[in-house]
Amino acid sequence: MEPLDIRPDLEALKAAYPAVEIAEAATGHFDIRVSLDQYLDVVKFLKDRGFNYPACITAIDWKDRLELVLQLYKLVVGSRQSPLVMVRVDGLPREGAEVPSVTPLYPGLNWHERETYDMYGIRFQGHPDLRRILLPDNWQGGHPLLKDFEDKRPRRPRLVRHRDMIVSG
Amino acid sequence: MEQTRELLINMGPQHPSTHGVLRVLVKLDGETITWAEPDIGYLHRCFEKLSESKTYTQVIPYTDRTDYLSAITNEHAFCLAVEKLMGIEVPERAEYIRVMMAELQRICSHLLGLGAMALDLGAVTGFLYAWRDREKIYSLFERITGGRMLYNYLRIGGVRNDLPEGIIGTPKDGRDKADKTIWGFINYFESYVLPEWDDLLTNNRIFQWRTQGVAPLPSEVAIAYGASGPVLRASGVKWDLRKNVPYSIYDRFEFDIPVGKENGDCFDRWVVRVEEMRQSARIVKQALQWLAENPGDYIAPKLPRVLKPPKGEVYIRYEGSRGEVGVHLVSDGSANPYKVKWRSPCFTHLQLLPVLAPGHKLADMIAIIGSIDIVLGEVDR
Amino acid sequence: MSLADLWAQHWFRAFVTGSLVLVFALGNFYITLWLERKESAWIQNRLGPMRAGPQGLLQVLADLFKLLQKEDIVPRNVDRILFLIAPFIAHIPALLIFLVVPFGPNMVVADYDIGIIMIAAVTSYAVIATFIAGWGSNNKYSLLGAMRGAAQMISYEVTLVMSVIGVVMMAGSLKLSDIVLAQAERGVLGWYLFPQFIGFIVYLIASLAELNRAPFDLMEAESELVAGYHTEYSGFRFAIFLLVEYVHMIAWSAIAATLFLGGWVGPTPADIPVIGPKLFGWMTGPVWDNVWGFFWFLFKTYLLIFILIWIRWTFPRVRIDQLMDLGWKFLLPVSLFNIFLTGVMKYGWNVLAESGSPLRWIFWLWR
Amino acid sequence: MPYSYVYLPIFALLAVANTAIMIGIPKYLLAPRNPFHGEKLETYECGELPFDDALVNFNIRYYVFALTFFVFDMEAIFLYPWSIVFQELGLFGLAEMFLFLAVLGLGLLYAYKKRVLHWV
Repeated sequence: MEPLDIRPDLEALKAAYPAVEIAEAATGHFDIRVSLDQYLDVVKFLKDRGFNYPACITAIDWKDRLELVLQLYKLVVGSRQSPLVMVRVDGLPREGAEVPSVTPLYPGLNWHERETYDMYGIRFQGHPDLRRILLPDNWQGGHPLLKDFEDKRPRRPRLVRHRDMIVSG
Repeated sequence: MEQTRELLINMGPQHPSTHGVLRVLVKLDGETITWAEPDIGYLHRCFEKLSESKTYTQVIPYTDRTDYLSAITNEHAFCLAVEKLMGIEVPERAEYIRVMMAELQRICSHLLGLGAMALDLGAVTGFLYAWRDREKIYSLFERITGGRMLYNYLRIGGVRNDLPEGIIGTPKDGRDKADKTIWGFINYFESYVLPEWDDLLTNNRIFQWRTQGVAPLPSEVAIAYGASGPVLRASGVKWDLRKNVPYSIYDRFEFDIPVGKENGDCFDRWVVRVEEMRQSARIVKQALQWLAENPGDYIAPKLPRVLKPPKGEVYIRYEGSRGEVGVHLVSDGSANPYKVKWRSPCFTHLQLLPVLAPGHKLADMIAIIGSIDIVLGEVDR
Repeated sequence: MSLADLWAQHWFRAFVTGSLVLVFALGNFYITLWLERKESAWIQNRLGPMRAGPQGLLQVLADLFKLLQKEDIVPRNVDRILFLIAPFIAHIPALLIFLVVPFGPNMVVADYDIGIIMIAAVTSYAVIATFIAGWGSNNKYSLLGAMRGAAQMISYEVTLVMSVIGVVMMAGSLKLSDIVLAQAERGVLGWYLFPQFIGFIVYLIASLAELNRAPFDLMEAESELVAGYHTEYSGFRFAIFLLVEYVHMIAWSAIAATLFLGGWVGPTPADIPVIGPKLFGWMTGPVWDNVWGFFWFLFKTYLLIFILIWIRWTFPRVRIDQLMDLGWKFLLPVSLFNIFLTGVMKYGWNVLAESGSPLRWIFWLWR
Repeated sequence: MPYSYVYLPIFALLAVANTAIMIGIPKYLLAPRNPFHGEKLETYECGELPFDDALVNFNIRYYVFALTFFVFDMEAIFLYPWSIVFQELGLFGLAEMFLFLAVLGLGLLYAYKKRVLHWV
């Protein structure tokens, strides 16, 4: 099995979208930094070039901004060492960020986008069913994976039932 | 004339066949499912948020608890991520021990997954047979790691302790030593357990009725939905991260990738898992041979007490028991991970439920849930 | 004896025998429940109940005591009347079946001439209890279970009735004691198991479905419908359903033993005292005949119960459409064919036996 | 023997009495009664509060099965008397009943071909 080479694809991407920054990370994957308005086009381009497997989508909270990270790779039967690309959109506002959804392209990212919305508050435009997924639908306490999240719910007393006596601790 | 109405049924969170606290809303027209939607989050334990306040070593026990039926593979995935981030070389013996443990764990996990699917289809005996054999693996694991289900055995850079004396055994160990030596277990497993599964369930006519042709998943749909592991392979895609994106020392082992038909149904998913257990046993045998020939006690490198990986980012794709476990680790140079993202296969697979279920009977629903083999601990993390 | 005396006598006898049958049913329920646990444990490499009494014999008693102490809950939005009367209705057919079963040579409560039709009539009544329980519970799972139960039971009713016709043709009577006597002469070889082998298999499968036992326990499929039609029942109301299920199982096994395995008849021909009761010269006489008859009857019944339990703990559950397909598209044509075959064979023997042709030995089993 | 039909009501009565005793004794003597505690009185809906009434116009799907059931149960009633006396009736009775069976078998085949025996 031959190691899979994705450099031609990345060069083609660079040629088509000169504003895109492509860098190989020391840990083996390729970072593709795009601006928000080119994000959907770049993902479409990658999908057409055979990046058919949606691994994950998530965000990183850099305390002053959010960064959206989409991991994709090529699933080609019989290939080896298919490198991962991370499509990154940096500089999203920490509140009310809106990003086009890639669920229509990769239906497998449906729940991952919902989770990102749930945890970071990034809204995905065009998502078929953007609701909270892990937290309850009526959760009002914010988005937990943001670095400044704090649990504002009143502390529930721990009730320990001992015979007829209720001990709170 | 009044029309008949669809019945909205709520399966779970307290339902006997939802494998944990999964809730599935199902609309029924007669017995036929017209719409299904899983509702998750009942078991959310903030694994990712918690990890941000732990040191790298302290995260390992938490990874055990994501997919609690396949703890070693999760530890392995996390350790691989940190090692890649820090560029740590793992001793060869530790690598072999890790691979052997991971494959035993895969057998163990598949046994339970298959057993639970059999239980859902009404074959209680198959479930208890799976439990019996899992118990044997657990007693081996208990001697190796000290824990029966959640081990905290792997360390960044190696493993916590070497294999205890005499646990490897010899290739001649038979059924009587199945819970005393690993060789004994493997021999017992290959000569007794796998044929028994074939006799009891795989070749059972009723079982085939219940699973064949149920919920076929075309390979393109499987890839588009990010399916991985046995679910993907059952759809005929020959893709195994152990071979296609080799990590650790998997390229030193000989094993095959079992695949199903083009449109993998529940039966294909079953057969692929049974076949995978056989391949895992092959890997364990090779690892055991190497471990017996190369004794030694170098199982972990000397590392500082507090690990501070350099600034950077890593994404590990790992072939866990249920599919592709992705560990996305962001380090800011401090002792705590800046961000941990756990891409769990079950979470991704559960999205397939609304795709697979409509048009089938209510009874098929549980066959589908069983065949995609979800662990709610991993779905909700 | 005046007419009034005659009536009184019958009333009295009915009460006494009824009570005896009730005791018989309850006692066997106890043993069968224990047997099911032990046998399933044996199949599954477990020990089963071991703590309460030797080999867990008292476990069922302990469970019943537990159930006695359970609160009797009637949920708020159930259809109250239907919910409450369902266990009563369920219990009636379970007991009525035993009316016509011959336990021994002279041990039959009411030897109706239309015994088999009576059984068919009474058992099809059991579906009503299931349906009432499921509908009255106002629970979606119960409703689905009841729907499935009704479909399943009426479908297999037909198959069951058809599979028994072969036996009636062989014996020439609907009376169960006549059917047993017709099998008595030639010991094992005279049992209708052999000439009616197809009928026996069809009966066994269909009775599994009628009893809603695995692999056909669709109306209480615990992994799909939680507990099916009796999801809402608690305490002893639930225990009644459990009791009824097992009493039905005993009854069906008893009927199968009577129709296909010779009932109370021992395995040796009546005139060959080699093995069996006649070996012990002193164990003869009408009383001992009844005792031995009862012994063989119980033995055969428990053999069949054993097989039913064995099947239950071996096979996965079928799906509702597969169940219907099996019943209508396979078992029903097969049992129709069985009637045809029996008629031809029986007629063939009748014709050829007169002529003394050697060909008649082909039809020997169907004499 | 009409007297023997006395057994039917008596047995039914005994069954009902047994049920009543088995339910009644624990209910009034042994079992606790605390019906208004928690959500005990709700029907089971897998841990959620019940929504949507279960008694709806539900699509039961086996109307045709029920009709076919009638046909074949009727047939059975005709077959039973015949099966007792068919040895006396001889070839004519046999052939006639087989004709009857054949007609019904054809009916079943027709239903099969029309796919009404297909559970949907």
